[in-house]
Amino acid sequence: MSKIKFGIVVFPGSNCDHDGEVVCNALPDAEARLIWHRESDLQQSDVILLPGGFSYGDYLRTGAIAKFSPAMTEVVRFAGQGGLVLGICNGFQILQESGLLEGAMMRNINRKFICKFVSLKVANNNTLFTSGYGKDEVIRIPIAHGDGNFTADAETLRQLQENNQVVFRYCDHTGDESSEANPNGSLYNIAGIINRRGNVLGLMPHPERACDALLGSTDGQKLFESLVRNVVAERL
Amino acid sequence: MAYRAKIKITLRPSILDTQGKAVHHALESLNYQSVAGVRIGKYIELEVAESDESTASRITDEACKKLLANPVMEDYSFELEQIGQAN
Amino acid sequence: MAYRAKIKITLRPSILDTQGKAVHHALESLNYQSVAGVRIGKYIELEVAESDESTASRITDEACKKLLANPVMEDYSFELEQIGQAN
Amino acid sequence: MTKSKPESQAIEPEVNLDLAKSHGLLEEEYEKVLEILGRTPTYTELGIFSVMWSEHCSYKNSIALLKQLPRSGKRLLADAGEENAGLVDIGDGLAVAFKIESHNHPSAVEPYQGAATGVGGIQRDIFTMGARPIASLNSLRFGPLTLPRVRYLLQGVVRGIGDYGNAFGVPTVAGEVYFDPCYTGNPLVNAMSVGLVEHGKVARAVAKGEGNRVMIVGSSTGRDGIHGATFASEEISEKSEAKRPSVQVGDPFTEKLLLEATLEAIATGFVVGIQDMGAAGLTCSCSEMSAKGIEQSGGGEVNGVATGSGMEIDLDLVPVRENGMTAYEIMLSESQERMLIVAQKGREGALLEIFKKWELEAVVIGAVTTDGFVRVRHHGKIVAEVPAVPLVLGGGAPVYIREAVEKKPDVKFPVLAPDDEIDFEKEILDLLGAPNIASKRWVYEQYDSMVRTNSLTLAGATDAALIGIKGTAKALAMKTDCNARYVYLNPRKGGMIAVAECARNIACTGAKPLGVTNCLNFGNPYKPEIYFQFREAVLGMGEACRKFDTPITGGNVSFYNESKSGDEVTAVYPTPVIGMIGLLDDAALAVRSTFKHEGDAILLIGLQLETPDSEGLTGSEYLVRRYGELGLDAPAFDLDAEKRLQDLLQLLAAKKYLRSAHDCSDGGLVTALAECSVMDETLQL
Repeated sequence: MSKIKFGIVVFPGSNCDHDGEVVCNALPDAEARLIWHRESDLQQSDVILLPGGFSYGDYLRTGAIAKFSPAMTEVVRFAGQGGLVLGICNGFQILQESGLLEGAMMRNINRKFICKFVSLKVANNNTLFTSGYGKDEVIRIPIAHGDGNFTADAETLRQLQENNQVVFRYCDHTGDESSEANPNGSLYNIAGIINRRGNVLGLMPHPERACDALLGSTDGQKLFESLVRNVVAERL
Repeated sequence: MAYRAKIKITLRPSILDTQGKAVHHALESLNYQSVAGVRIGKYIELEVAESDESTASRITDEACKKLLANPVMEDYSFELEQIGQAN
Repeated sequence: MAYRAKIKITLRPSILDTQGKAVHHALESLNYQSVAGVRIGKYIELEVAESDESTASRITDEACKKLLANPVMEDYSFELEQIGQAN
Repeated sequence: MTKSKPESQAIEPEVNLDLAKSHGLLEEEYEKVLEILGRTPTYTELGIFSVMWSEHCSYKNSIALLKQLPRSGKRLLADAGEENAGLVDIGDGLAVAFKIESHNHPSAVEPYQGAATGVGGIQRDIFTMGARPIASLNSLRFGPLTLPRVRYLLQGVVRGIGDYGNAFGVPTVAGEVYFDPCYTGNPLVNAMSVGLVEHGKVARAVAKGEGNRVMIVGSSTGRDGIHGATFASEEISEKSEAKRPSVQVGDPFTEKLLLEATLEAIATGFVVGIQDMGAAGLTCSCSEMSAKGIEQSGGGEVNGVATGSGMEIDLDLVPVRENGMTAYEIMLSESQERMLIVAQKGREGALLEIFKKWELEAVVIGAVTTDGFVRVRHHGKIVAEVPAVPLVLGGGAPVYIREAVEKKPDVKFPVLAPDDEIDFEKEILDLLGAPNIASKRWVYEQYDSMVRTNSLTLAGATDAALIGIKGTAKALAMKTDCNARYVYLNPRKGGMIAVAECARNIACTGAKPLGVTNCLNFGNPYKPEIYFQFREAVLGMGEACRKFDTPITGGNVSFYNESKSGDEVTAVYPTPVIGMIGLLDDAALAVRSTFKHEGDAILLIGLQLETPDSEGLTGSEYLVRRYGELGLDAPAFDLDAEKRLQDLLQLLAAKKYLRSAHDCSDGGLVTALAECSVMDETLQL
């Protein structure tokens, strides 16, 4: 059984591509390859990962320029055919700018960059990305962003809730989704959402930074493990 | 012949302008009490080397739709001004 | 009576506009070759609850000097527009 | 010497002693220029000499003393000063490049861009050697937080450091922030970077091999950063363009591309030499790389000019961002994110391709020669033809030993209130809330401290930042430190303590201190009492570095840090900031700072010096905060005892006897105990 292939798209200005590659290669039956944004061949990847960073320096708007790269045109087609796409931090912003996910990210409410561990509630563990977690499980994952303030119009928000597309919410260590636990002002403490079809997930926290006890948490590991397990299951 | 497009990109009124609120607060602390509201957006100047105005206008409009403004939360407007040669 | 101040804050011509450079490059890759230059600044709207224009103008000018524009790197300009009641 | 004299460009001012003085050159220095050239310099040549012989590039008032610092050691690959950043061998075929530099004056003018370009500049110093930056640190000093201007500076500097480091993709893992009235008009912004390189892949800053191509890569060149004082162009250029900017603007996005392209280019093996463009831009890299080539060629001499290498460049080929730039402006521009590369003749095409892939400018602008000159053409005419060696530090640049006279600071030790009159609980809480003592989380949470997933400090606070080295069991410990009050009270002892405290923090994690870089922030060296502070601090640092066997691998000197109120000029406290790295052979044995288990014994280890208790308070934060006095001297200190203490710490850590270890410094024992109790990432306060 050949390994599950993660295709990590590298934009000029991405800087968490390396971290994602290390985590994916460490998974028993998975391997990672880097795809330069100018290429339009996704190298038969099973899962596409859009990494964190500052694509195009986040100039104009985070992710605004990256969406025009040849690789992104392919990723949109790949997602349209049901391919699995995971967008982390800047990757999530690029998915929103490309129309693959709803809403947009505004400047954090305190108008400062924030890098710290936060607690997240797994609001929907019934997805290909989160099946390894318990329902409403509270996990510790770090965030590192300046524009993570999720916003969308009322109608979109209503649909996201109704279709159970909200996958991760900021909460405190007891699981309470209080406003104090909301680091950036996101509506309804939204930290990560999935598209209606269930094959494109975006989240602002960095699971790839929580896969090693020496770094402070291993709660991010289950996200990658869920993906591999579900892709293997689908192949059988 | 060339045109300068003066583009204003503003947050849709329904969207909470946290930056604007913070600046408003700062102005109040400098006791400019008569400032009743602040909204902050982007001002972008494009130099478009086109001879006729309609082409320049089309290009500017497309640039705003495709890249410069985020349709989810921003509105845009622009004026065109004739300038000599675009350098 | 109140006024809306429409303020444009732009980088001085001699200061490197890194954002403008990146957006210009992006527009070229969308083959808008006739776009010869891009400069990006801020557009700020102030609602000033003052009855006469000269006071509104003075307040706007002071706000720009003290807070809105960075004198080391930016220039500012503004127009005033009469509006009903400032909300 | 070629027959045709380099022509001045039509509109340039007439070069004479007055113009030389307005460029910061002394009369005897201008005489030396005339002697070196054998004629009056052109305007561009005057500009070149003025920046190369400026304090910043030549270290003319400090190099004589710096030479006395221990600069070699068995673990050092490159001797200090020879390369931009010193290299320390850490085994596994790896070496560490690290350096600290100051950007104080630009940050006082424009805090955001000043700090951002400081971070950008120090990263280039690291990757110009072929090393990939893996961590950033900084050391900041401001006036009291009660002043609005200070809050504006602090906010701008912190945002500048964060935005640049975060976008560039290097974790900012440690630093210090101090507030003291002496820094009110002149903040200190020191930025440090640490990088890793494989032994075989080190790049050198040298121009050699006649005919090899000289290339300028990275951003295009503009008028930014040309210092007002040495720039008299308003009179000469009719255009009424906006006043020349002295603000350099940083572009972390371009710097990230430049990093990846540079490492890729060096890996091809076609890069003969490479140097980043920092202060004095193109002028500095051309002359220093040429002088290095001449020195290595062991070449001869023609008419008193050392030969063996050199450079000929054509400014018409330099990609410029503004039209009508003069030769003077292009040679002195300090536009950011640019490097100078010497490529093997015939191989430049491959290198140009790499930079094109990363969407960066890359243009051949000249070639290496052997006549010992830096020759510059513009609009077809030679505008500068200067022997390289006399321009550079260690070559012909002037060296001065200034007069040093001690001037005891006018300080006193206050009468202490008797214990029974003190409400200890209130005093302790007040001390823990003091800006110099309180947690700086509100600063460092604006920095991405985790990118590259090597930051081991996130699993629990440590006295020095710990960065794991993937593919090995090792971790690097790193810290910046300096208590400027101690140096002000007693420069020699203060210099020693600055190094000792840095080493102690590293030893607390169980790591072994390896090497030191320093950023010496002082007042005006032409004042004898300031030069006394400088000399004594350097001697103290040297003594401590020899004791701890931590050689100095290079660093930076920043003079003229003073603030003017009315006509009264006060210098900042002498602030020799130390940046140190250490090695932990087994990262799993790292010792953290905070208490772990109830019931564990708490030990206070160190030499109990027989000074009366109250003297232990001298120079302390408590004395300054509670009584507004500094005391009479730096605290008692014994270098031997300090070395034994640190060796003990490393031994205990290796034997796993330590649950935690924390340095007792600012705020004394009570602060250390409080920190050990609360300072832990997992405690969501």
